Amino acid sequence: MSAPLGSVGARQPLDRVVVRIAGDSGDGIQVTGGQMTSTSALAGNDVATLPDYPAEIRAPAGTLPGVSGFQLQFSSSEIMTPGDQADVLVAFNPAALKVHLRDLRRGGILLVNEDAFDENGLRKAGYAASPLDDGSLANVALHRVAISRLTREALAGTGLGAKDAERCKNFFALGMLYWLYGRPVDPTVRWIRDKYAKRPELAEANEKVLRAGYNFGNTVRLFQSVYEVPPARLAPGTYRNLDGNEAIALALAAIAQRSGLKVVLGSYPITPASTVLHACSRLRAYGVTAYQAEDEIASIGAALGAAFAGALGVTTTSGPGLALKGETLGLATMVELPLLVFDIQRAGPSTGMPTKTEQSDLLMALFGRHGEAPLPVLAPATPSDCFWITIEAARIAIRYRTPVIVLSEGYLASGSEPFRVPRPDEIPVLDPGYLTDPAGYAGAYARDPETLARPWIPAGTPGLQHRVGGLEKDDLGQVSYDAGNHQRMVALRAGKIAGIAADLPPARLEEGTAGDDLLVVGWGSTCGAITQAVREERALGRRVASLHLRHLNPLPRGLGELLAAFPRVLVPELNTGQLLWLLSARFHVDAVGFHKVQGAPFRVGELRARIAEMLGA
Amino acid sequence: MSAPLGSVGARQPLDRVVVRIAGDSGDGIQVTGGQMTSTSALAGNDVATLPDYPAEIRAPAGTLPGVSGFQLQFSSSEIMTPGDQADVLVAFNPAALKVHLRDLRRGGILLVNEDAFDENGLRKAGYAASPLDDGSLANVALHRVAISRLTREALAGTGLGAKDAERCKNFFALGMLYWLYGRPVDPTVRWIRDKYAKRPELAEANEKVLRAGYNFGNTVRLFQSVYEVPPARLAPGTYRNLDGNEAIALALAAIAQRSGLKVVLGSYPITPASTVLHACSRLRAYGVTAYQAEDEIASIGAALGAAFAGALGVTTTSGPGLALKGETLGLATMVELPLLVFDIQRAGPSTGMPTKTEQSDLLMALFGRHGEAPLPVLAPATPSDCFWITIEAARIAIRYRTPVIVLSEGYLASGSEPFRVPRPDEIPVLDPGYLTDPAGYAGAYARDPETLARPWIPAGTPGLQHRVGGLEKDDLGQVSYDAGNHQRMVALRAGKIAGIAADLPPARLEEGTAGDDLLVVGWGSTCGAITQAVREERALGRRVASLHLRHLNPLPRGLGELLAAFPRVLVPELNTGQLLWLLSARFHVDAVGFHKVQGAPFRVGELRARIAEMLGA
Amino acid sequence: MSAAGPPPTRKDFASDQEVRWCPGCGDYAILSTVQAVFAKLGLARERTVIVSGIGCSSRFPYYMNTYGFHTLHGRAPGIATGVKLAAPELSVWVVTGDGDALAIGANHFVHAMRRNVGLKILLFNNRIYGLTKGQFSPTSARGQRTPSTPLGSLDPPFNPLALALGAGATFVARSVDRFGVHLAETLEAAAAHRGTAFVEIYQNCNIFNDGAFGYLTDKDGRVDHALYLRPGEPLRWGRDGEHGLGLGLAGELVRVPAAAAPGAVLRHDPGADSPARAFALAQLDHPEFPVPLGVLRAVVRPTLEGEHERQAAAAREGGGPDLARLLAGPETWEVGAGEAGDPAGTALSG
Amino acid sequence: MSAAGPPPTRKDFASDQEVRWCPGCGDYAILSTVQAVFAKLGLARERTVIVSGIGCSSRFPYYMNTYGFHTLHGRAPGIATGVKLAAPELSVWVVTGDGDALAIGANHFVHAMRRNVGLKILLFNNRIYGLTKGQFSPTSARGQRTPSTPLGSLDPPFNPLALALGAGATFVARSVDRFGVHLAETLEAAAAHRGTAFVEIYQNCNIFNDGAFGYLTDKDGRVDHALYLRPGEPLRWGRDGEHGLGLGLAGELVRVPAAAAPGAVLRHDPGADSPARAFALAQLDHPEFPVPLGVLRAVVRPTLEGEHERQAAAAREGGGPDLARLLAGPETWEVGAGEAGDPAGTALSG
Ligand SMILES: Cc1ncc(C[n+]2csc(CCOP(=O)(O)OP(=O)(O)O)c2C)c(N)n1
Ligand SMILES: Cc1ncc(C[n+]2csc(CCOP(=O)(O)OP(=O)(O)O)c2C)c(N)n1
Ligand code: SF4
Ligand code: SF4
Ligand SMILES: [Mg+2]
Ligand SMILES: [Mg+2]
Repeated sequence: MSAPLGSVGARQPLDRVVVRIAGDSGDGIQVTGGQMTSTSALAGNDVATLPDYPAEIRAPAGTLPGVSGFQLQFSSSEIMTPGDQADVLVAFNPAALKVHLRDLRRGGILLVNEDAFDENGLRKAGYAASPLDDGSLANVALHRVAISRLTREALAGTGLGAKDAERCKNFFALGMLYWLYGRPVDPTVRWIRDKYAKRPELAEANEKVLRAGYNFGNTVRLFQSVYEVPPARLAPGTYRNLDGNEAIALALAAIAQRSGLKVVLGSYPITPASTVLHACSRLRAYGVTAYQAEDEIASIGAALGAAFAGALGVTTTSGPGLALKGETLGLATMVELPLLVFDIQRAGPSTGMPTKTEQSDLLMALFGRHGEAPLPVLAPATPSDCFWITIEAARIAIRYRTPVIVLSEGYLASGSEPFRVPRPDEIPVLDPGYLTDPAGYAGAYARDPETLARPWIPAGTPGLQHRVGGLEKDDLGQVSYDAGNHQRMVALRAGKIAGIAADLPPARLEEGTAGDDLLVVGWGSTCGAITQAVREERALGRRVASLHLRHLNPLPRGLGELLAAFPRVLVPELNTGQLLWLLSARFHVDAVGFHKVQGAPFRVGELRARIAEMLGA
Repeated sequence: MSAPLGSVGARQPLDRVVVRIAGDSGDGIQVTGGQMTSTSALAGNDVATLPDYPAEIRAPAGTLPGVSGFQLQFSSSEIMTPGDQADVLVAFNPAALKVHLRDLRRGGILLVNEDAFDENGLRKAGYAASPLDDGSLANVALHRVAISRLTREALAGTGLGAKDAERCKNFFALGMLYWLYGRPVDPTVRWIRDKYAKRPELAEANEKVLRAGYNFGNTVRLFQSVYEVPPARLAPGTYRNLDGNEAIALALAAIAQRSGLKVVLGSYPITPASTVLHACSRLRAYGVTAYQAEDEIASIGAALGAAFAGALGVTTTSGPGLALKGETLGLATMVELPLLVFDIQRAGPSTGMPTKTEQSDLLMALFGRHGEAPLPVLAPATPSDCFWITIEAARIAIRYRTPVIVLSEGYLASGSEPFRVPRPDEIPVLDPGYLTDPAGYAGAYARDPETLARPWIPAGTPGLQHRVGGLEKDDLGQVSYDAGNHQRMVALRAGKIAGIAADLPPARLEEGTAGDDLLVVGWGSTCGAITQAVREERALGRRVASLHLRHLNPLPRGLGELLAAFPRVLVPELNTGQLLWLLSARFHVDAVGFHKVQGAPFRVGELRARIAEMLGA
Repeated sequence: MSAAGPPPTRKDFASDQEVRWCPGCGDYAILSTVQAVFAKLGLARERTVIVSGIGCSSRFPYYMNTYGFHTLHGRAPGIATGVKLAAPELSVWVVTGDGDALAIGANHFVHAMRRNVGLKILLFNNRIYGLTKGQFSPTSARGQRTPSTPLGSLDPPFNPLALALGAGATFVARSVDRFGVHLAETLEAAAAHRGTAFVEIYQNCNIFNDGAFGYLTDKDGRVDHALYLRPGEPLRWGRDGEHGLGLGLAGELVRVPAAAAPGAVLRHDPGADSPARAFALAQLDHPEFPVPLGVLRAVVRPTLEGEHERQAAAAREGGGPDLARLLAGPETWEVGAGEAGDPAGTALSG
Repeated sequence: MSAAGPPPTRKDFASDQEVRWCPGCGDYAILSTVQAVFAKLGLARERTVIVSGIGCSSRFPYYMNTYGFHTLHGRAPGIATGVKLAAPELSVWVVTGDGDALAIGANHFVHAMRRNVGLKILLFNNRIYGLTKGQFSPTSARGQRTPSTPLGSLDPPFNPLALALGAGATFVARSVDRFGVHLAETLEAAAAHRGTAFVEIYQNCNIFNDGAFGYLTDKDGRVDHALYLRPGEPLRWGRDGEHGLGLGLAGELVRVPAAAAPGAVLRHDPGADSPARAFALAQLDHPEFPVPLGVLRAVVRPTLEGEHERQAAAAREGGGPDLARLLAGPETWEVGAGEAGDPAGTALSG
């Protein structure tokens, strides 16, 4: 039986909804959020999500550090962020309420599991009195539901143990949400059956509870109104839900398959990059060899060694790991072999806040190597873009025989959105352009006059044995300490990287037109929030434009001119001004930075306020 | 008997002389140069040297890669560089001639060991015919001396084996040079006796040969004129000869002794930094514990661990090693403990040209860590300054509880100059300001309102047990994932480092005055060449000023204003424009870079030409 | 609190931090045993330093009211060595995990073993990466399915005891999170050792690798599957000590019926100069053999920090520090206030 | 030159680079032996890769007409592993030094041992840092005076063979630069091994540590101080094989007079499953014992690259690569060209 979608006459149409689900890390918050997301996406909405994990270690149940959250925005129009304030907050326990209440909008729906607000729960969350009763929640629409008890009751007689039964309660809440927004339960039922295929009693129980929640919403008419969010006007095509890290893995498989390149991923687990390794280790049939090495140095080493043998070497990490890979990256710039390095940035410095997002590795990516060792740096804008930028990075790495750093972010890594699934033939074929004919050999560092790239000769190629290494060498690849040669080689390597700009799309505005009163420049994950903020301000008639940089090195052509076309420039970043620094140095632009380092992305509202302020509005 | 200094009527006075000695790496070139240097310094000249080692491995004798060189300038006025072109070149073999001839000035004296110009020697150096005979040396004053044979003859009858005898020939040449410039042989005789105390037969032989060379010069009247370079007008005081790496070690001992601080140096050998480790390992009696760890990461780790126990932690390395230390440096910025990091830069990237000098690690020092992890960066200007900057770096590290990077250079490390020996009481006492009284404790990260520094509590202090680490934390030192706390902590750490500027001398010109037509800005070892070039140009009436930066982060106060006071700014660097980048980003100054990456320092002549060009002269 | 107060109790070693491991994690038991042992040994809190890397286990210092340094993944031994060099009088403990010590940190680990620096290294071996959510570690069994090895891991695991012995360790022991008394004894032995003491502690990660040591901690496991090593005593195990270890024909260790041939049972000698027998013992593993628990090797060798002190003392004797002389170096000359070229202005000194 | 030509000779393995070690350096002899062995084994130059770190020894690849990668200090095993994973069909050799492999590189070293990846690792052990001019290395003798240990070094040295065995190595051997025939045999055995083969080569650095192995390479050394290991043969040494190794009471190896009690002399079995005996052998050292030379251990285990290939093949069998399906993932939906809100525009698919 599928819930009768659209059969409720009274559903109010809404353009977009932000739902936040919060509870203990043991409460299945991420699963619940994930299901709500897929179901919304399947219903044709545009979606954007923001999981918010607690610190890595499981904190004691019920405490503030143990709270896990998940935010989802679904919409009938295009959206670019998971939203600022929540329209609905589901709080499974007092701690979750305490942490997340401030993000619920005035008048928003607050759904709490009343059963968890006992003395013990309140104490653990540090509440002296129950917030449910002390009038402190007057500004929101509070709904107290005995979710635990109702779940237990729904399962009475199934023979399920109390602990297992309690674990199903997230599906009760999910059922209520599905009722609230008129969502079908079918996709989740299918997912449950699949997931618990080996434990049918759990499958049955979860399904039962999901339906019970849905029906409870329906029967009790818990909410004053129920809503519907019609499908969004996405570009036609086949869509799936995808997060940024899985997107990287998929792209690597696509490269391997389409270009016939062996991909060797050397990696070492680190939050929030580990899931790329996980996803890649399921791609063995696709020509992707995932190898968990003993550390970050060995993992990039394996990738570089693989490149010497003609494979596309890849390594994935986060900030601390990138810091360790600097020496090998320097070697890679010297031996000029293709190599992809993904840094899924997290809040630093040092161990910092490993589960939180940040954009603070840009200058390290650009400069974190000794000597003159320039290399291309790219950054994806969205989870889907993690797919396409991986292919772009591989294109550059292969064409220019160079390591490339891709700076993704924790926020993109686990945030998901609808991804238009490309047909395999939409994926470009990258020609490795191996040199295999000894007749074409003019030295290991004889350069292509156009790209300045050296030949890529996979070890094993007959008749082309050669030696590479980290010492300075001449065009033939012979070690050289000659003064003039070094100066020339430094210039050639730099020129090669700078020259990539000619091969990139020139800088262009996302929104607005040259000559507007303000230009907002961003990079990485802030693209969505900036675009949305700028659109919303423009809708009010403000003359504000935006520009997004996917390529941080080299910067796209025409950027300087564009920047100069605006009287004021704002550079919002999740760091203390690293792109700002780059633009200052390169273009002497008198830009203003907007720096958030709070382990969280920008809110559209924050950006709008800043834009308005700068426009004197 | 001491050679009769000053007893030759015909000595022509000279202001300064540049001598280059070159030969096979087995020929004792560095020893010869070192002796000529000390003797000149002892004679009251100002001196500056530039050793030029071959690549690390001994190449086959007689070949071009095996050539070792040493340049010395000694002067009766203040000098700042080892000089551009040589007035005298001593070439022990054809390979040495081939490599170094181009640096001998027109009309300069060329002294060759004729015996080495046999068929074998010429072939190894790649000469088809002997340059001594083919007229190609017409522009220089060639002196052919059978140095090997004369040495052997001087030792005939001493019973010394042929091989050992041949090894003495560098002292024959040195003797001739001493004659040429009217130097006493005594200091070198003393040195020989000391060095070969355990092998008196060698002491005797070397002394004999030295005197033979001197007398040969005298007797044969080899040179048309002989010269004398009167003592220089150095500031009064006691002087010694000192190279940059030894200066660092001495300063560490001085800190340990004067401030009663235990110094723990963790290091791992790497050219050209190793000699700091060597020198420190002889300082055990001075409270300096030198520890050769298993790698660069362990060595900075040991230094940081020592700091946690209240010692001054120090680590020394070169570029590849600094690349490896980045992660631990990030931790050090997070735990805010004093730590000195010396990077003796060499030509990169990667292994590059390990024995050659460069200034290309500046941006890595500034930005080579993930997350926002700012720290102070300093750079010495001269070998002597390596002493004083070490003390300054320790002062900052201790006062601000921060790691400090000192960027020295291969050129300073092994280059030597007269160092005015300070009395111990001239060395400032650095107060560690340990917190040892529990009553004064307000949290591990409670900050001094003036410096923003946190307390330094040596592990072992009763009643003040606390925990530090790489995770973000609050003022008490408790781990915190709070959004606002992180933003505040990032700002506090940055503010602390930026605030050091208030504690530094403001920017000031070395030469010239604000409003001149051109300002030349430099950092590190280029100071000498720049100052000299600017002085010489000023002497011609050109309005050019110079400014030298010892502090690269934070930059000194007033720098922006000073830069703005000049219509044109030139930034010469031994890299591709790293300080230029920094100044551009910070001050949007439209400076022009002058970039030399040839593994060698600037020549005064090159700089003067560039200055003249910019002034349109 | 002052150093002169009454000796601290076990509770005094607990910090004010809420312990944040997963409920049921083996780390809890280890924490409380360590606290008890420190109290029993009368360690002064302020003279005790705990240095850790990164991992669940490495959160340990936060829960101890001692000096603590939560450092970087794999780097604790190097950092702890610096603490010890700067302050040899402190009791320095390293807490690490199987990933921390044996994956990224194996270099520092083997060097700490070889150097015999006064560190007590406790390796919580749960055979998994706990903190990063369950990838295989260098001690995970071959074939183990984890997020990064969905088809089964391919790497043969390290034997941490064998690795330590191969690196020249002077003290090597093993215990189990849940064997409180045995663990306490083992930690006491480690504390008593001068130089590097390495203790592998089998630790259950009930979230990502539950039951990895179930055979040992299950009801009869501690009797049937453990070989308790006691100096001078025969190598016997089983409910009634019915199994023994004897010498095989090729010199390997073999099972012998202890009752039938008591003379054939070898005796344990952790102090043997050669590490060969300890290495042979370290090879024994479940299920063919019982798991050796206790001290495999404990030999006396000079410590790094002791030797450093010795050299420093000798250096001071051979002419104590004379800064002025050091600064002057082998040769100086004087420049007077006189004019350039004035010979009086310059005087040599040897 | 084509792959189909006549088999290369020893000279064909020499590159066109002038060899630049110090005259008299032991590296020369090793180079020429390696070239001879490669020729004898008929290795194809283009299918051979030599990966090195940094050090005098690590200049090796420049002198070989094969593929060569002179990488970073200590990192060669990790990089070579990548070569092997990408191209399992190539013959991959690592050349390293005692500092390169055992100081900065010990982590990668021990992991290469444990993983049994098809690398032949040749460690030129001169017990010194040659390239950086003579500092002590992790294999330098305690007390050695070097530029960084003017008062004598304090670190006890690693025993590289023991470390490798402790790490789980499947092939461990030792030879000497100047013992050309023995070295050649040993290298051939290493080449024949599947998986990681570790060969320690005693190498004289005549500049910074001259004569470190003089006792062995001096006139009578190779007879008096070497124990040549040969599978199945008794462990005997001396001019007339007069000394033997037997089993001591505590299970250690002891000298026995071979002539008097031939039955008491143990036989060498490099293929023994347990590494215990090999470890005991590795402990023997000059001057108390002869130095064991030859193959200490050689056992057959699955190789990393082989297992990777196996898993890949299995994965392909269980549903070959289907990129379209992979990209689509578990669940997709269609958005048509219709208007927003038009239900026809959206269709679910499972
Ligand atoms: C340089 C670096 N690389 C990777 C990580 C991620 N990381 C943290 S802990 C850990 C492994 C933890 O495993 P283990 O040491 O066994 O400790 P456990 O959590 O099991 O106690 C990893 C890979 C990191 N923090 N730093
Ligand atoms: C990261 C890094 N640290 C240090 C060095 C300096 N370095 C080069 S080779 C070497 C040691 C060489 O010793 P070994 O490996 O024994 O080789 P050998 O020269 O004796 O053959 C060192 C410390 C370096 N090149 N890179
Ligand atoms: S993940 Fe495992 S090791 Fe970590 S705290 Fe939880 S149970 Fe313990
Ligand atoms: S320094 Fe030693 S190891 Fe290096 S080339 Fe010279 S003799 Fe050989
Ligand atoms: Mg673990
Ligand atoms: Mg060596």
